[in-house]
Amino acid sequence: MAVRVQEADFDPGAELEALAAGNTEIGAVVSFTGLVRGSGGVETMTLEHYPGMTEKALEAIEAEAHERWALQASAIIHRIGPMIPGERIVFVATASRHRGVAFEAAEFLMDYLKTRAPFWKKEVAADGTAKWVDARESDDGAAARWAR
Amino acid sequence: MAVRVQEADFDPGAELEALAAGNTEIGAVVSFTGLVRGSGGVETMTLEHYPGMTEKALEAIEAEAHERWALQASAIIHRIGPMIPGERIVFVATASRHRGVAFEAAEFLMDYLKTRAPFWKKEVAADGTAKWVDARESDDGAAARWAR
Amino acid sequence: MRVLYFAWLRERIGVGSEEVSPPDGVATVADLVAWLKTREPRYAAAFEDTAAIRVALDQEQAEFDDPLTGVREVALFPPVTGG
Amino acid sequence: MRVLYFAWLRERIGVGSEEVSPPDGVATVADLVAWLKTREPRYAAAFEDTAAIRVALDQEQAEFDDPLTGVREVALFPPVTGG
Repeated sequence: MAVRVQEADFDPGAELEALAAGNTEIGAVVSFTGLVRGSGGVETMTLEHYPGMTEKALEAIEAEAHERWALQASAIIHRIGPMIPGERIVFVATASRHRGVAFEAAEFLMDYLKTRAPFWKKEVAADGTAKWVDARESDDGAAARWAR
Repeated sequence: MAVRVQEADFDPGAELEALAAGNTEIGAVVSFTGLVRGSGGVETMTLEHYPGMTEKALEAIEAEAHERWALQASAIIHRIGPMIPGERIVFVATASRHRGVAFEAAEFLMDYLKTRAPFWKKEVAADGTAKWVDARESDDGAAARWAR
Repeated sequence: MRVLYFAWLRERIGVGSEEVSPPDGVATVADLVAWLKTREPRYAAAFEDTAAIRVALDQEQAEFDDPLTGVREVALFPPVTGG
Repeated sequence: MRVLYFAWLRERIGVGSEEVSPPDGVATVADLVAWLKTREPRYAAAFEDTAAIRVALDQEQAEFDDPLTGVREVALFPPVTGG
């Protein structure tokens, strides 16, 4: 288990390599990488967060995934600060014996991260217009399917 | 769209990088990496395939995923020949605007690959015992959920 | 008690955090927000639609009717949009 | 007509591929397998449980009752286990 909140970019290949290293019980590794989209004329995207709570929230989400599924390993990385279209924002990865578990747990991590981790996106367009991104109802719906 | 069948290992990080390069419509990239598990005393795993049909089958599976989902890009890599526990066997990746589509399409690719692409696994244990891996009913079940 | 504001709530109120001493009778998050709204027009404007506001108490997700007893840090913010 | 065998079917039959000239009356995949079984004991043994055998005609997934008309390459193999 590992959670990181950082301004710097990260290397998905190195993260995937580290996740599975030395554990030959792992048969399946799933990763999700979120990128800044350039649609709507977005020039920069800034990620604000709640220092202190962010790490706790991500650790709680990760711990819940390990309670629900037989995971061999997992990782969550979320960047903060300014980014441009094409840049990586977020990365989650899960490792398990079989693929069904790895896929489900990775979706769960993203759905919960999207609705429970204190991050806020602000987009600035080429003309200087700034706009806080609205929460998507579809994200609430995606998170609700894991309720129990 | 890209399909490769090869003896050589591959670099998931480089594949992910190439998948999303230059397309800022992509907001979500999902990858699956399958590894050789060492459970049951497996010392080597050999992948046999049907040259000629393999590539066609993988291309058909990938084309069907693009028909069903709005994908910006995808990749399938499958290794053949002998491998040891911990080595990468297979890689699929999908890229789309939103994460739901990328996750679903990646699961679809794996479920169809597992049941429709002509590969066969043979395990050799430390004591020299060789055994062809049996098809798993759960793989048929996973593939069946995409029927339409 | 320290109160933190994030995203557009922080921008509208003009500060990211402040120490406040609410009067007796402010027992829940809802009470606190109602009291903040009485302080200055910018608070009233920022909290106009409380349905759009989420809260954390001592860095744990919470609800508007949760009590403030023993709480040292209250964070108020719009729905999260990371990932 | 070329017939290909894979995995344990290849091992049991002892060859990976061969040219065969089935007699008139061999119209479907099922007919072909039935005819192969009459050739030698190793074929009869390999095809003992045809429920465990899959087929591709000219490199496309097919069924046992599909006709062989115009087919140049028949592949017989156990259920696939890649991925």
